[in-house]
Parts: sequence; C-alpha cells; structure tokens
Amino acid sequence: MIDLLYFAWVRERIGLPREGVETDAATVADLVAELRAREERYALAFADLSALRVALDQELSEFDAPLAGVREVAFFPPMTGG
Amino acid sequence: MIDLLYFAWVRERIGLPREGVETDAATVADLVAELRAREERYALAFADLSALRVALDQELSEFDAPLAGVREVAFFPPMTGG
Amino acid sequence: MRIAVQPAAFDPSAEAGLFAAGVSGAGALVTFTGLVRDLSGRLSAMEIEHYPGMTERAIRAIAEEAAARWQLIDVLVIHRHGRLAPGEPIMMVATAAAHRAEAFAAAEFLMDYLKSRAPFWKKEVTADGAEWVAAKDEDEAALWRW
Amino acid sequence: MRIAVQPAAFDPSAEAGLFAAGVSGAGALVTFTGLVRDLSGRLSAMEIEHYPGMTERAIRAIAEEAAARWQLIDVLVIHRHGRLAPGEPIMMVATAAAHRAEAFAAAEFLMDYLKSRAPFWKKEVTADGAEWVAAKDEDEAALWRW
Repeated sequence: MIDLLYFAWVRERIGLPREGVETDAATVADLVAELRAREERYALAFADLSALRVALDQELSEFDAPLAGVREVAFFPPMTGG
Repeated sequence: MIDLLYFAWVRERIGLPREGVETDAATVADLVAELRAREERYALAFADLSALRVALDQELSEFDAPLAGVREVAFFPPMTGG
Repeated sequence: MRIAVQPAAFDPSAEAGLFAAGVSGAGALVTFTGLVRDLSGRLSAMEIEHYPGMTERAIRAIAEEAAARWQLIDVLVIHRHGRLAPGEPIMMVATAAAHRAEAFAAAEFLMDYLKSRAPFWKKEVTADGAEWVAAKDEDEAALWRW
Repeated sequence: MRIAVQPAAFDPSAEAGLFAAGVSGAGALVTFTGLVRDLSGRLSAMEIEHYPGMTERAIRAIAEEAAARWQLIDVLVIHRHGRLAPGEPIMMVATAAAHRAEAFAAAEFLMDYLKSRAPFWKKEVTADGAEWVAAKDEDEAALWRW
C-alpha cells in the first residue's frame, strides 16, 4: 500500500488530499497510467505531466523513477514559494 | 585661493587636515608638483600618485584635470567604506 | 541554523534583531523579506498551501547546501503557510558571514531555491474567486546560475 | 530615500522595521548590515574618518544611480563615522522593490559603490598601535560587474 498525496490544483481536481492505493506499478509513470484510467477527474489532473511534479517519500523525483520500496508519492504543480 | 583638504594617512603625513594655497597650477598634477617641492613631508605624502585619489569640489576626479574655477581640492588614499 | 515553517505572523525586523544578536564574528548580515503584493488592487488574501514534513526537509536541504557552498556563520529561514493579508510578510531569510559577497550570494541562492524547490503553492483570493499562482519560467531559470 | 551619515550608534533591526513600515506595495525587502570585525582578537576600536559634505553627496549620487537602474520603491543608507567598538554596526543599506532580483541587485550595487566610492577611511586600533585599512583590489574589481 502506497500513500498518494495531492496538492494545490491537483488536489482540487481529484477532490481529495490523500488516499491509499494498492498497486503493482513499477514506476511513477505506470502508477499515473493506472490513476488516469480510473476516472475522468484523475485523467484531467494527470492530463499534462509537464505541468506536474512528483515527490517520492518527500524527495523530488522523476516520472520514470521506480516505485519499489516507496511509501509516499506526492503529485503537485511546480512550486511557488518564497 | 584654493582650499586643500587631506584625509587618512595623507593628512597624517602632511600633519594638517586643511590649508589654503595661492597657486597658478593649471592641473592637479601641477599643484602636486608644487606641493612636493615645498617640504619633505609633502614629497612623502605625494610620492606615489597611484596610491592617491583626488576630489575637486567634492567630486572624484583625475590628476590631469584642470584646476580653473575649482575651490576645494581633496587628497586621500583609496576609500574603505562600507 | 533556524528553520521555521509556521502559520503564525512574524515580525521580520524583530527576527533580524534576534538573528543578529545570536551571531558572533560576522562582518556581514543580509536579510530578505518577501511580502504579499496586491497587484490587482482587489486581493483579499493570499493562501499558501504546503506539504508538511517535506517542506522542512526541503528547506533544511537547501540551507545545508548554502552552508556547504559559502562560509556562513548562521542561516535563518522563516516561511508562513495558511491565509495571509496583502502587505503581510510571507517569508524571510537571513545570512551571516565574514564578508558581504558570501552573505549576499547565500541569501540569493536560498531565495532562488525556496521559490522553486520548497513545496509551497500560492493562491490569490479576490472577490471574483481564487486562482493558483503560476510558476514563472524565470524562477526556474534563476536556478541555473548556481 | 533616506541617507544618514552619523557618529551615533544605530540599531539595524529597528531601522529595518521603520524602513519596512514606510514602504507600500513592495514585494521584496533586502537589508545589508556591515559590522566591525575583530580579525586579530586584539582590536580595541575601528576609527572611521570621512569627508563631511562630500560623503553625503557621494552616497546620494550612488543611491540615485541605483534608483535609475532598478525599479526601487525606497532606499535607505546609514553609515557611521568616528570610533566604533568590535561587533558594532558600521553601516546598513535597505532596498524595497516589487521583485527580489531588483532589491538584491540594488543592495549589492550600493554596497560595492559605498566600499570604494564613498569617502570613508577605516583605521584599526589595537594595543600595538593603529593602522589604516588598505583598500582591496577585489573591492575595486567588484565595480566592473555593474
């Protein structure tokens, strides 16, 4: 079981901040493909990966990164702090 | 009559902060030549012009600048503010 | 090194005073304060979302990178989240070093990385609704100079 | 724009607070504070000589040049002269702008020019005597980037 976290407009489009999923996805991109296939709101949130960032266990990562051993995956738009 | 001002080690070598001079010097360099010829302490203070800066009427200037109309000439080492 | 991620308002000048008082041997102190700007004249609030846990980690990693690159005597980062009013301080950084070049470079580095690599997202709230602030290409480009 | 050349001690964080309170519409505030460093462990005082009249003119010209180069909402420069103790603030600059890049650039520009173009001379006083601080080549070189 992996925890999925969503922030900013990703959270708003999907309609929840966090959920647990059971998945055999090998990479983040595989997980995104599973999520897109679920429902329209996921397809919409993940329509353009270039507008998204991903963190694995609270470290910024890439969409082709492996998911083995990962407990927490967060999806969000580019950050706008400072 | 021109007011001469000396700062930092220029002031210390010459032994006074300010004096008035009557001069027909055309440029700062001519004035420096006159001062050097006066006394050892002036010769010492003006030995190396590359170690000195000059301001004419409170604006940084050059040693080849003309003195016509100038009322105040200040000699000092490179500045160390900030 | 102090890193604070908090909903509470803070007083940047008071924090700068505390920071300065805790530093010894510095020749140069630099502070940066970021404030909520009301560009449209209609901003009612700025809402800042963050990723608890990752935020502190990311800021600490950025501050440690700064400390590894420059000889810093101390570093302070404060960043708010939650709902802020126009004009309120959003965040500040402070750096203390022997020389001005290091203090300035470290403060600018911290700001550039906090902008694009710390997990905060800003939303502008006006009477007409709310809109997420888009990341600027120039902010991403600013990272390339380091 | 406030420029103060004074023998009196000042509190940089209190001045930063006043500066911030007087600014409206800024997104970015930068402050720099320079402090007397005791490099040898034997410094009893730093004496700062200046050229009354020219000092204010030179600083104003530098600040006006900064205001012409960058969109600044406000600028503050405070510089002490006379006898200072180790650890005391020598001077500060503060800049307020819409964006961080302008506030940082203007503050660094002000510092680089104040170092080498404002008529101040520092003398370090120790138990063994007093010595004028030599200008550094790197401070002159710093002007070339602007």
